[in-house]
Amino acid sequence: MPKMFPGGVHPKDGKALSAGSEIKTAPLMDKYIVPLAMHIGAPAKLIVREGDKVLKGQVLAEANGFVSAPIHSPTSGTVISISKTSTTGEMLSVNNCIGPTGTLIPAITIESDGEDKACEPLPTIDWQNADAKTIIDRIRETGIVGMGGAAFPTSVKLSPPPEKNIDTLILNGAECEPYLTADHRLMLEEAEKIVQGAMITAKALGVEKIIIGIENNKPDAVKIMTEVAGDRAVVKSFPVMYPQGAEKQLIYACTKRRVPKGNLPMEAGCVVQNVGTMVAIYEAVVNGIPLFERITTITGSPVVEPGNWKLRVGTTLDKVLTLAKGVKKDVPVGKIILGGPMMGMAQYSLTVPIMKNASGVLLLAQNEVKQYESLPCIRCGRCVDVCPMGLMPATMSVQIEKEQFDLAENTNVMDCIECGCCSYACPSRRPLVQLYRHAKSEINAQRRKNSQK
Amino acid sequence: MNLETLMTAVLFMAGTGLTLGLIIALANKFFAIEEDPRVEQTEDLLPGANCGGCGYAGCTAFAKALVAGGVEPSKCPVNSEEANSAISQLLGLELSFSEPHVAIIKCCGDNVESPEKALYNGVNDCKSAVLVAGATKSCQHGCLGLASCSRACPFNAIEINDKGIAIVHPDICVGCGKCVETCPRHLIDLVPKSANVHILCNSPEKAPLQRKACTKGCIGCRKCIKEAGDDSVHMQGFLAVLDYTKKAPMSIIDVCPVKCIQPTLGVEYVPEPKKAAPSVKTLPCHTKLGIEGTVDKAVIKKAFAQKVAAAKAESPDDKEAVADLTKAFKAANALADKFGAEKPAPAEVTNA
Amino acid sequence: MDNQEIILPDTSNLIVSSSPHVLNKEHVNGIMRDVIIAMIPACAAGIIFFGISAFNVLLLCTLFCVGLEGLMLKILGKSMNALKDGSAIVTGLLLGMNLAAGTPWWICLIGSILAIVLAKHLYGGLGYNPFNPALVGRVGLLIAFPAALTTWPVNRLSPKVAAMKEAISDLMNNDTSLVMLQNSGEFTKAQYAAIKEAFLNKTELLVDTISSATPLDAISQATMNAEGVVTGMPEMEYMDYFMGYIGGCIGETSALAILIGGAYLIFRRLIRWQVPFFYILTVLIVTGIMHMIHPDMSATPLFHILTGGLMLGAFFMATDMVTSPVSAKGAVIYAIGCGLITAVIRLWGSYPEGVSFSILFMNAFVPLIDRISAKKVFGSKEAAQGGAA
Amino acid sequence: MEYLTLVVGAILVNNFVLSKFLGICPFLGVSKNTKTAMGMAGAVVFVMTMASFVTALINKFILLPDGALVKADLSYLQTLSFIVVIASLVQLVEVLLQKFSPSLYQSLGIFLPLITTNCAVLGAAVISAQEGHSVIKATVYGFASALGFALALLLFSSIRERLDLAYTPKSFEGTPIAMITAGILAMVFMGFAGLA
Repeated sequence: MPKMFPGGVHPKDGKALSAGSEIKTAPLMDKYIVPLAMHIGAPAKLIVREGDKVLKGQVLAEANGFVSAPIHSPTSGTVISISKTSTTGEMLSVNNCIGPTGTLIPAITIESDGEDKACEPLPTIDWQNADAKTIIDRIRETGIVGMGGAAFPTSVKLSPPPEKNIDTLILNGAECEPYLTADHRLMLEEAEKIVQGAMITAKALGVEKIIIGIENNKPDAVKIMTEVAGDRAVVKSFPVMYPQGAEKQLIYACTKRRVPKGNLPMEAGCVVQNVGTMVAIYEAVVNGIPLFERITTITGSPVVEPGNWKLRVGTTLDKVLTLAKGVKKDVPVGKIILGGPMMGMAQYSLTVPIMKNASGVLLLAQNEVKQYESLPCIRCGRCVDVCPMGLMPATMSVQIEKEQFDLAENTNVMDCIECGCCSYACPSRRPLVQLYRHAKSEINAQRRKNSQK
Repeated sequence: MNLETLMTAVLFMAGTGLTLGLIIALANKFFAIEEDPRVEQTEDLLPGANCGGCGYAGCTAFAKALVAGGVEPSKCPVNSEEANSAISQLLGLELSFSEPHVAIIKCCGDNVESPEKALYNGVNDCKSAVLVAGATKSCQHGCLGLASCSRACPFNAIEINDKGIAIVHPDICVGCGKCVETCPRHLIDLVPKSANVHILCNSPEKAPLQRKACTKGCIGCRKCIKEAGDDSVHMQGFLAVLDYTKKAPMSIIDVCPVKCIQPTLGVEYVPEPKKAAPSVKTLPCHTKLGIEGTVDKAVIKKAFAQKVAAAKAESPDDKEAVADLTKAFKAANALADKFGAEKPAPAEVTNA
Repeated sequence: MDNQEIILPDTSNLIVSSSPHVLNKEHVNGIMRDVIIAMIPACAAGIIFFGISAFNVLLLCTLFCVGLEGLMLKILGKSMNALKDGSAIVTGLLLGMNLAAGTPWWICLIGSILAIVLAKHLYGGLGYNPFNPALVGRVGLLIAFPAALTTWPVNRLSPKVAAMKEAISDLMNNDTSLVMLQNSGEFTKAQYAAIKEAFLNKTELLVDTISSATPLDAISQATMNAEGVVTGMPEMEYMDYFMGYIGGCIGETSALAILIGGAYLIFRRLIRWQVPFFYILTVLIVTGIMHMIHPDMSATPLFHILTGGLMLGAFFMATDMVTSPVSAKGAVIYAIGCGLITAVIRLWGSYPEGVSFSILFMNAFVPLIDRISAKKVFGSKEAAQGGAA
Repeated sequence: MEYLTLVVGAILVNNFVLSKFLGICPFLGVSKNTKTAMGMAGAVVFVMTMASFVTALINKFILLPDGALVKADLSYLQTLSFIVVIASLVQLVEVLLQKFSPSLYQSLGIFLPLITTNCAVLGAAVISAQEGHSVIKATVYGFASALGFALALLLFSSIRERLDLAYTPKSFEGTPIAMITAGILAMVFMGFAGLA
């Protein structure tokens, strides 16, 4: 089968570790640290105070502004402390919370009272003949965000400007990131909910065509999804190639359309949603349950018992690892990663909580990860061949090392999707993705400064 | 060379010169663009060295910017004062005499005081390091020492010392401000060159968290405010901040328990002798109690308590002395705890 | 199993880096090692053909290059483990393969200085040099010491040596005389003197000292007299050229050995296959056209491919990663350019061997080629059309 | 056919900059970035072609002894008159550039009036005068050698832009490394010797 998009790499699969184990629901924890900024956009606005009693699913913080999402309590209990952000210079409570990006983020600490009493769920919407607006309002109300890793508020994604003619909804079941099997297990066990969720989303978007893209290293998932979907959706199976699951590459694979450079997928008439988000939409619209749980893969060679778990938002990493029976004695841990090995973020403390977009907790042994010394670029061209966005990583990396960001800008560094293929393929072990993230933040800062002038 | 060829040569040259001159004059007429005369005049007043110190491509560009307004003549580091004032008269700008400023990096927590929490493996640049897990220094607000600022400094005035902390050399720094925006942790400020004492911490954290992150971080104990007396030092949340318009006394340096208040580099701080204690002889630290060698904690405490009671009885109203006593008492306790672990020697107390 | 005490990972020395966290196994040291392995067949062929003096030249060049690299790293204060990446060995071997077998040691030293010091470290070391160091060394020597660089020792296995041995045996049983041998015009003066000297004092034929012209030299001396009759054009023995029994630099003679090395390189994806393919194709086409126009004056295209430094240049020198374009499209333009220039110099230029000049000339074009052959960003066509496809 | 060898000869074989070493100062001065280098090359091509044409005319009809208009032998005036022509041409170009592309005028800066003293321009005129090229031949020669200059400048500026991104040793940054690169380029151009 020919490659579905230019470039791409084949990292070691590593899915066998956790592909076999069903999704297990995590027991109730004693304490949850729920961050306020779990999505792209403005952090949520607090509406509870320390000492308040809350029920499971109760709103702790509302969305402030259009691009934002509310936060719901993962369990019933009392709010024991609220840490304000230190960046605004206010007082910071002792148990502040280190976010996945390593910076201190505001968080609410909830001590569960053990009863796990849920507040009464929202009324079921008969989505067949409800209009789009009620569905989208319900999605915004229940705080649903993209579960693939971006955590972009779904309600915003489902209400594009009217003049954009969207005709296809694409479900991202590719899960091209090695080691992660959350979506795979979800497709095997909740196929019906996914398809129903897709129908609801299609209704909200006013779209008929639904395509579900799955990589063919998950044949069982492809089989089940095709059976369950029937004629309601088209299931397409793609050859395994990272980053098949990236938005632009998936749209090109499914519809042979290319998203115009520097634009959003809606320019190509498509909206891409993760299969996990579909289940969340189904739960919200049909059962009225807000989003405070997600499927996360806990895997890696040091983990005693890798598996897929339904975790509540706010479970800290140390509790997550105790679920997986901790680490093997003889395998020292080199890295702890939130997300997959290609795009995940390395952590250095176990107090980081699981957020709405945590698709996996990956532990790598010390022999699998070394401290590399990066050598100068020998222009071998491997990164140019593998870049799925058709960029020139070699030229850009040399420009950014010399801090020539204007040069890097017109070598199109802003189109980099940080998929990591170039760093993966680079024989000089150069930290290319970090260089491009640095360049992009510098160029954005420069653009903000120019727009203010 | 007969006269005739000479004449033809002169005639020819004159002819060519004339015709070509005519063409250029015509061209000048058609394609003339008028230029603001003041730009020429300003440019004459500028040194004309095209050194780029003002941040412009050369003197002509700087002159154009001056005429267009929004730029001060003093931006040109090379120009003399009279030339600057001449330019200001020409363009009607008021001349501002700003006191020379110097950059200061408000952090002294090097990798001994605030060690790395994890092994960082990536680009050796502060702004890039902050992108990866918020940089691995224990203090989230401290200087990472990866030399973004020293690379940005055109005059090489910032040096990274062996313990991984950036230090500005005030004698070299011209206060151009290029380093200020390169620091991802916003630790660099432009302060008057005359300031001789600085608070080298910028972390708003509360004391308990601060102590975990760095041993030299400001814990907000307000001692420096009390010492300074006037409001040259004030609290901003949990962080003591200097008001550089008022000169803070140098004595706050040794008042600070965590030693994060330090003199400016190159300024020698000689602590003048402490104020003479009032009637009660301030108690030397416990070692002079002659109980060196005895390590039994209880003995130390008992002997000391007698001393405190005696001093209190002597002059009950002198708070200063009592404060010193309690401080010495605490120091003794700390030391005792440290030594207390060893086998206590036979308790002979020399009540000195 | 449940009460088995759960150990949480200790977070004291975790590694923190930007994504991605898994990398492929390929490393620069590995690439350079493979390139060295690919060069072994050609070097071995050179040593077999030209004996111990070839080995000396190769060894000397490599030692000089590595030594100089170490020296430069120390002077520039860079870390010494840059030596471990083996790029100095590659440059040394390449330089050695570009020199004739009997080259004196001081020429090797000067060549190494030109290559490592001038062409590599003054530009900032591995990855920043625009010109291929080995070629800068060779072209510099070719211009500075034209004589030393163009004396080719006789190839042990070349038919010429067999003919000389046979001539001596003829003299032995004296059915032919020295005088007849001299004006048979079969041997150059130097070869004739060696035969006479070996015959007179009955010593073994000293092959190393005799020099012979390379096939390329031979055809460039062929002259066209007034009425278009060409004299002195050697007849083509393609088998000899292919196997390499001809005079020439150490590494360039045997096309077979180079092809083996080249296949290894392409198989291990260490070079872009487009560069050798289009380079040789262009030379084939241009020399082919010239051959059609006036067949007797210029040699057949196959001759041009198998002789001279074309094979060595196409597989090892033009494909040096640092000095060749980054994208595949750029590599094609680069290769065609090299081919054109090589053909032009060989057919009309005064130097018989155009390969080194053409590759260096195209190296100068590489920054330009990189700019014009930059890949188009995914979706830039649609952005140009403005709006949804 | 004869013009072809002339053109190839002027561009590749005895390239004005890299074989004849004429016009080195703008070659090193302007090649900091490719855009200004191309602006400079454009200006030089225009000036050189026009200059060759006009000087050939003057040389043919006035300066040479058997010249049509003037009987006397004024060939000793060659250099003087050529310089006057070139200077006025450059002045013309300067005015045009200032009007039509001020940004290029700004970036060329001092190097635009310097074309007057550019030995490549005068060189082309004097060489074609000495070799007695016909007017058309001289213009073609001027244009070809200007193209040679432009090629060398284009190559050199793109290499220099890449060198700016390299970690050259401190003492070699900027002009020294540019000189070395020019040296190697000249060495490569020697390969084309004896081509035409």
